[in-house]
Amino acid sequence: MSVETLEYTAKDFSSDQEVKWCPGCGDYAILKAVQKAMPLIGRKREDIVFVSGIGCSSRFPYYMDTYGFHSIHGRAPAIATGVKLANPNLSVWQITGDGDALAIGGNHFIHLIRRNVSINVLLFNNRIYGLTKGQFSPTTNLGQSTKSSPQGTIDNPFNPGELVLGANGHFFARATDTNAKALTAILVEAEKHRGASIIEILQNCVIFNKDIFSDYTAKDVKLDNQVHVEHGKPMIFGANSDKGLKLNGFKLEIVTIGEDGITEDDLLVHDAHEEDNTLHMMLAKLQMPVVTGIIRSYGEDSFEMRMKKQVEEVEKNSPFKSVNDLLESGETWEIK
Amino acid sequence: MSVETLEYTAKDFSSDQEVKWCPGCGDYAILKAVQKAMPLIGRKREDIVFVSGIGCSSRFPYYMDTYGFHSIHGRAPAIATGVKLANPNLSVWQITGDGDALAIGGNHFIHLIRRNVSINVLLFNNRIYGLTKGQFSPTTNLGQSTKSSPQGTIDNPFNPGELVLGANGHFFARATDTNAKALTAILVEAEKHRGASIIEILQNCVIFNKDIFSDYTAKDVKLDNQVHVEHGKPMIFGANSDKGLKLNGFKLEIVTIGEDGITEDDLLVHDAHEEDNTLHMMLAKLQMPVVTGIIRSYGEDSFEMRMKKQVEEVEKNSPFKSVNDLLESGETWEIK
Amino acid sequence: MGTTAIKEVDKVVIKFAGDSGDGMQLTGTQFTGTSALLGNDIATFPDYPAEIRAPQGTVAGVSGFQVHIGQAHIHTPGDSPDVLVAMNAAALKANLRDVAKGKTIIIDTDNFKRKDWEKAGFADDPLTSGELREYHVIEAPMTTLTRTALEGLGLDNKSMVRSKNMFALGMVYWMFSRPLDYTERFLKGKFGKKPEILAGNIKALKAGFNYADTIEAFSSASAVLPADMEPGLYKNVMGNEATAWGFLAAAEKSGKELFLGSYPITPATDILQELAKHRHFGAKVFQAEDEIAGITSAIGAAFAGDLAITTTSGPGLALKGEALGLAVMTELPLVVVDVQRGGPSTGLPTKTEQSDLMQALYGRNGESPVVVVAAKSPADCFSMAFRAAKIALEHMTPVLLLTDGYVANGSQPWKIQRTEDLDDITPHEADKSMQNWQPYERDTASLARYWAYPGQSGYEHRIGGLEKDELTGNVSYTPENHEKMTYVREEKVQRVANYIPELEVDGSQEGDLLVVSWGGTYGSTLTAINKCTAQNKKVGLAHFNYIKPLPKNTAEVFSKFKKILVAELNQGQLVKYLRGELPQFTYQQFNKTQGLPFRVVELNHAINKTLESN
Amino acid sequence: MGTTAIKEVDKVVIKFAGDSGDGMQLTGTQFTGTSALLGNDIATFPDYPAEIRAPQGTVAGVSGFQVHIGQAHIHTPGDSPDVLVAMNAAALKANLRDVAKGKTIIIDTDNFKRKDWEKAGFADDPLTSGELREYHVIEAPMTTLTRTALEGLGLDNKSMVRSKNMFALGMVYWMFSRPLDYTERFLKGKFGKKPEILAGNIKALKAGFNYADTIEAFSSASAVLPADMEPGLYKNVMGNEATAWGFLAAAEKSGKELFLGSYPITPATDILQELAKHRHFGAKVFQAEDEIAGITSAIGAAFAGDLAITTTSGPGLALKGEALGLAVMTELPLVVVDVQRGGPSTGLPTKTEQSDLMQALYGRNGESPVVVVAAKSPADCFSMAFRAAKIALEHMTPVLLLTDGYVANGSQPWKIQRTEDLDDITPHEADKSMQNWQPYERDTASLARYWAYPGQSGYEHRIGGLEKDELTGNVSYTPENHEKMTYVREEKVQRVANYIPELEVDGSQEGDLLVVSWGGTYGSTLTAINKCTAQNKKVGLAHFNYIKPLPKNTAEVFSKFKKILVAELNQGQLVKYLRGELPQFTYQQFNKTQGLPFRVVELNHAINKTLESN
Ligand SMILES: Cc1ncc(C[n+]2csc(CCOP(=O)(O)OP(=O)(O)O)c2C)c(N)n1
Ligand SMILES: Cc1ncc(C[n+]2csc(CCOP(=O)(O)OP(=O)(O)O)c2C)c(N)n1
Ligand code: SF4
Ligand code: SF4
Ligand SMILES: [Mg+2]
Ligand SMILES: [Mg+2]
Repeated sequence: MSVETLEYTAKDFSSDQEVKWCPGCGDYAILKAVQKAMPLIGRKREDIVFVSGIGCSSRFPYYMDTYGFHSIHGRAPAIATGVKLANPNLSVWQITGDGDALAIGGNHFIHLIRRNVSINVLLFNNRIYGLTKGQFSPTTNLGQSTKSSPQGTIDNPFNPGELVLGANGHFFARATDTNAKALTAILVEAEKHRGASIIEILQNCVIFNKDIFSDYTAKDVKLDNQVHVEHGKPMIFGANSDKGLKLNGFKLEIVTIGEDGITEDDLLVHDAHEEDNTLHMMLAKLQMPVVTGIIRSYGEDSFEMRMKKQVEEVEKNSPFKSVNDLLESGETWEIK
Repeated sequence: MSVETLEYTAKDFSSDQEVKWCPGCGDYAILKAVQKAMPLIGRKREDIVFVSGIGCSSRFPYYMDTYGFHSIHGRAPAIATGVKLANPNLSVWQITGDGDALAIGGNHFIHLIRRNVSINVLLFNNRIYGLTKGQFSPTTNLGQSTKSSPQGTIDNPFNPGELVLGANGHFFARATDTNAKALTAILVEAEKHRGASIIEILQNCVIFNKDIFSDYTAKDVKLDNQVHVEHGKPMIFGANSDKGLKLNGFKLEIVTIGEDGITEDDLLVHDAHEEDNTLHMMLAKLQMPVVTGIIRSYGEDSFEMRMKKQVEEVEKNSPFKSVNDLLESGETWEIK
Repeated sequence: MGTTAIKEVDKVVIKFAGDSGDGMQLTGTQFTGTSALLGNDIATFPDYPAEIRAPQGTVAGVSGFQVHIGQAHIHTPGDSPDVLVAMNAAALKANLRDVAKGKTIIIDTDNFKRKDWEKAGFADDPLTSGELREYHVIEAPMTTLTRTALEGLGLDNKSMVRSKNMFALGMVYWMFSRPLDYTERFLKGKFGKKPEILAGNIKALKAGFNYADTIEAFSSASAVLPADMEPGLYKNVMGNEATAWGFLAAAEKSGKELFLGSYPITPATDILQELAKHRHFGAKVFQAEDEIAGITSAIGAAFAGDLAITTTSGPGLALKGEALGLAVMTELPLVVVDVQRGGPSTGLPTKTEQSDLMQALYGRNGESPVVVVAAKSPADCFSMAFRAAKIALEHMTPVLLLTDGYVANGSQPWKIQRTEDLDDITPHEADKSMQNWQPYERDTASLARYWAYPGQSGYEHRIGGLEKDELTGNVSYTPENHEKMTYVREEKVQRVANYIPELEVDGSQEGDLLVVSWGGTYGSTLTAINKCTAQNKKVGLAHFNYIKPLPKNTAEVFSKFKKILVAELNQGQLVKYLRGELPQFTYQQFNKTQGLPFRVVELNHAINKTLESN
Repeated sequence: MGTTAIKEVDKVVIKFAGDSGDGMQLTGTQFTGTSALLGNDIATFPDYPAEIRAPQGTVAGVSGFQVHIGQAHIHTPGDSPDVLVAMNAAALKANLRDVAKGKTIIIDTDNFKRKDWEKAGFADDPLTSGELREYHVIEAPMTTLTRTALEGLGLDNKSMVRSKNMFALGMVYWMFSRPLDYTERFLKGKFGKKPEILAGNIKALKAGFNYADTIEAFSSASAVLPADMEPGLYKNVMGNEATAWGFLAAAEKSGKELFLGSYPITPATDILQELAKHRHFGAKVFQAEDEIAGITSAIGAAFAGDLAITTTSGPGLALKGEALGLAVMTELPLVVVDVQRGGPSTGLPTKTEQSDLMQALYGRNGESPVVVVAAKSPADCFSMAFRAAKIALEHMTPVLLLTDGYVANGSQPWKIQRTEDLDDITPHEADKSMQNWQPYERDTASLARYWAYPGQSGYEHRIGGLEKDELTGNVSYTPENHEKMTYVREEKVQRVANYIPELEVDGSQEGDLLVVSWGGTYGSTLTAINKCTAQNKKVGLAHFNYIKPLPKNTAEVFSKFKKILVAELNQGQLVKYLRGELPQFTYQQFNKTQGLPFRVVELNHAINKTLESN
């Protein structure tokens, strides 16, 4: 089974394990998109590692014919960090759910982002705990009734994008399970980015939170209710490509080209690479339309690069070439 | 010792325990400021609870003659949440350090903020682990050499303000240990705010991170390097009160009144109450000058208010008036 | 194929098995409810895959529900089914080895096509291969029959096929002479707003009943007469539900508000979900961001005067260890529920096991004693939750209540205990009459400190996780104080023994062998011991609800038997604890770690072997 | 006041005590270093407050450093000082009760003013009250003398006063005929860039030396001759430092890169800090956001092929429980170091205790066996860290290494072990010669699975926390597989017994009493046993470095003695474990839980009592 060429196809990344999600679950499409992205990232299969926590989404590694680790709830960012630091040559992917990443795993999530370790994080946001059968998560809509909130939730949700950027995130993208093509393209970019790349994927849990994103993803509304941004391109959207985003003081305004004298030139041009994240925050925050695509991608040395550099530097300058040198250093005395 | 009047003085809040911080530690001034604020918040002493984690700063509750809980490392937000939900009538204060709140306690910290439980969080940010003697923390400056980073840290720090706002925080203020008066005033406002109020206090650890904030707090530079914002007031600062902040596209610009035709009218007027946090993010992010004062204070129902409402509503509508009613509900049968 | 295998019986075990989507849990609970109303004693055990929807038609995707009904007292869901309902080939494959020769198997032949039995892992068609020769097999094309019955109701194919579980239920109702009205009532409640679905379900139910009445496969229907139960008002309860209610009752009796801090985890989530329904009792249910916040929020609530609870399962308990130590140090009342599942690590999340006992006793840094108790049956969860809360509030100590997936998801008829019949609970609070109250002042008998909490004027004080002065509760590092406090914390827990029931022995009160068990295995061990008694063997059963401290008369009970056999669903945890606490006795052990409960035959086999050994 | 109490001795215990800011740790380590270079055997124990700077002049703020030097072999820092240096009244108050009558006390009278002794908690001036009548007291106004000596160097008052610890050290150097050059070298290194401070310190040191030479309080200087040590190159090591070096050596010997995932916590932080200095060995030191990330990052690194370590203390270990279970299930090599401190909860962070043993053995959900080993002295930390890494890598199992605050902060001369003299370490890796490698395929002798990790082509596989199939490692919920895997995980750990040294007995090899101890108490128990031997008592010592599994000859050793006494710094944890594992023996126990090490006299007293009892 050892494919010694890099001419992989998506099928080369499909493991022998039966996929066990509910029929209709959005996870299937994401799995497909990932398997499609793999041949495009130019990495050998043995150099790819998928690490996950616990949840429906976290079963993902079993289905990828790469190295994989289905770990414990919430801890995948730390495990993935260990994997990456142990061997910076690996391409490391973290799979996580909204509960796994933002409830129990929230701390590791923000620290992975802060440290900027080169790990691609796929956050399957279905706004519910799937595996444990339907309790609310930190992204569940305010007031929604679930198994554990029969009278409706009373806590404000996180917006993952805002949290990522607030934690000093350098790469944030948003995708949907219904647009596999866009997702695949984002994944390839995420892998290229040095540092932590977070991709929020709006994912349909057909059993416990069916169609929660249909306002964005349903065929008839998706063009009007999604803005797909691309670096260097104006922010145009709409079924007729006649809507756009424009800056108005501290806020983004939705305008129509052709109305009130608005032309394409009035629209914001996306700058994903800008160090300052003000625009990215505005885009991440927008509720209707929702913004998809790579919202922020600011490059800088990653954590593992800095660590490697430091190790090399110290190695060069240290008087100790072996452990014996260290052990015999300092004040010693001989007994004859 | 039971003072049955609300005419407290700061001294009434001083416990019989000896204060054990290092001579010169910024914590002393903060303790004073808090003891001064207490008589101003109009709460009875027995209704005030201080909850802390572990760290130099977290010894704080021992020194307050109120109810107090010196708990375990990082968990104070959750403990404080339990206290507040058990008895929403209490005035609950959390004391925490940059390690306690942002390293081990990061998850509880952001969830407290997201849920918006009415707790006043005093984050003593000395950018170091004091109690364990000088390791770097998640706010330590990049590249700084510490006990555990002899060759300098390699991870980007959190900016607590950005994190708070990214976690959907409704109240964020910044203060310094050298300006007790401003701090006291902020504390009084924090207590009035419904929901979680986070106050970052730049605190000098004279032993392990001495003068790390002196660029902001030293007598000769503080007026030029700090902008103290107040809701409804223009953002003016400087030793001669001639500098100000102005919006320029996505960024804040520092301008001088009188230069380039700039007048006070060109300056931004602070709006802490605005629901959209774009301005607050910009202010929180600013590095030089640093912004102090109440940066954001947006009011909404707090978590415990919503919980109380829900409990009352369900109580009113439920067929069960006692546990017996519940036990005997549903399908039952009698055996004679 | 033999002739009808079911005659008049006083007990019967039925297992409904099918695909995860086939509605077997519902079918099982309906049969249970109907039988309960008829006055049978009952025990049930659901058994489903860890996946939400495991792949259709595979053994991994089989969902089952076993119910044991009887005229005599029932203590377990039964070792093996007298009747197996297999809705597809995988369900047959998964359960066949549990069915004894000569028993009845009802099969939906529509799901036994080649692709079905291949997917299920049969080498050959089981209906023709002769594999089932020694069983009483009833073949019915249930899917087709259901579809036919429902034609004309305007239902789509999917809805029609979905009703086949009601057809199967109807057949089984006929076999055991059960009326249909309980289920009809249930269906009306559930599908009241969807009249076609309702009509379809009822029609399928009746069609199944009539089909069984018609075909010749059954020579007769059997009746299981009502059990001889204590008079009173009954309802059927699941363990987790009973746990939740026990806490609600404890809150009412103690006059405290209930606070639950919890994070969902299988198989404990139901307790959280049940309590979330009962905000009308002022129950403050807080779904935390993780298990640590679950317990620490509860500790905060306990500090502020609530009856504080946290619920979880094994991996979650591991996360709570550090905070539990804080509750030990601060001596606050707190109940921690661990619904055990198969371990280690994520292990077997939907399977049962008793392997968290050592963790419960010792899973924290330092000398950190807590009270440890366990529930022995679904209904007992009510009593033990109530008792755990009572001990916590009266002795100012954390209490760990162990249940397991087996009792948590199992159900049982329960004689409803009205709150006025429960013991009183008197929280150990400071009161105004105390002179110069000190935070760590203690009751001389129980060694409990006196609880005072925010809102009470004159009691302002500070506590925390550092070692406390024995009286003031201020931080103290002095060697003598630490040694004394270490002793006091342990002794306080040990003295709870003065307030709990003594150990009772089932079966022989003295003699050759004492079987020792604890927690959720009671039904199995009791049934096994009853068999021994019937065979005049001198075997007794000491079943532990209270583990730390041990009941006061434990050594006395142990000393009355020649041998002691400790039976547990782990590799020997209670037995290790007993060896440590009561080293004067010699213990033998019987262990099982398969994610499954004991079968009675296994126990009897082990008992006999122990009796014979020397 | 008596006459000079110190005569020629072959051992002496000196305690330096003063305010936290008085530099007593430095003084103590200087005396230690100088004596080590002279060839004495040594043991040290620092003892400081939990606060960074506790309030000046109070007993809570006293910082102490005890050093035991000898010509004979030294195993403990000594029960009680022969010489106490008390830099202020609080230091006297805190230590007086440990000093036997007739011993020497050196006092800085400048800090014995009324406000000083009042603050320290004396009712009366100790210098005049007669309290010190039976001691040999040497009074010196050290602060004043230092200030006078340094006049003219241009130092401010604060810097002058700060040098008084060098004055005290100089006095003690004179008393024990020590040369000054070691300390002079040290000072030059430390203050090279601050010439005035350097000059001041050296001047103070010499002034103290000369002062002692001059005054009449000492009748003579004493010499402690070099100990009779094995030939070789020595250095003085602290336990935590030695632990770090042991891992560096193991990484080099195994050809693996070292990964440390850790979160600071007293008293374990030094290991992290020491390793952070050694990035030149490619040591990847990762200061995580908490203990859970510490261990899970290490698990990730182990999965990816590194020698992975995580270090912590009790409360941190409690947090690591869940993840440790994952390492058990995934059978990855991992070393967890727990530097024990006083518990429960935050407890006594700077004090020593052995109360995490049960947590180490059982602090996780499910049946979750790991190897548990412990270090017996500061220098032994090197060997046991190395051994722990070797077992982890060769047996594919997590290993828990227990040390404690006492050995971690204590120091001892160590005969440097060059890496070529250490055992080889051969990680249990899959190799190309294996046909059809399977993730859970095992070595038949050790039962270790074969490690394969990312980057290796053809070994792609997936592991996780759910129960694994015994061969493929795929998820498996089948009952038989679970039972088998439960057995295999335990058996694999038990078989480590085939690869570790047998238990050795100190003192009598058979006889009346076997003292059993483990971990950091070895120095004390050995000294106590040596005393017994000297008195011709038939007492042996079985000291455990390896706890799970127990050495193979444990039962054989135990059976050679009439009585067994288990001595531990807890309430009886090893004894409970032994009762569970080897129930055929009767154990007595001696326990201490004061945050302090055993004193030898306490042990001898307990031994004698046990010998006399029946
Ligand atoms: C320590 C621990 N706590 C709780 C659980 C139970 N649990 C498993 S998955 C899950 C949440 C799943 O939600 P999410 O991460 O959103 O994933 P999804 O199933 O929706 O893909 C929970 C609470 C667990 N396995 N381990
Ligand atoms: C579970 C646990 N881990 C680690 C520690 C050790 N510890 C105590 S305080 C602290 C960090 C203190 O830093 P910070 O929160 O910034 O407080 P400061 O002392 O600077 O005020 C650490 C790591 C602990 N007590 N408990
Ligand atoms: S429960 Fe929801 S998220 Fe989980 S597999 Fe089913 S559809 Fe997908
Ligand atoms: S170590 Fe730093 S933060 Fe801690 S008490 Fe001393 S000065 Fe303050
Ligand atoms: Mg989810
Ligand atoms: Mg700090």
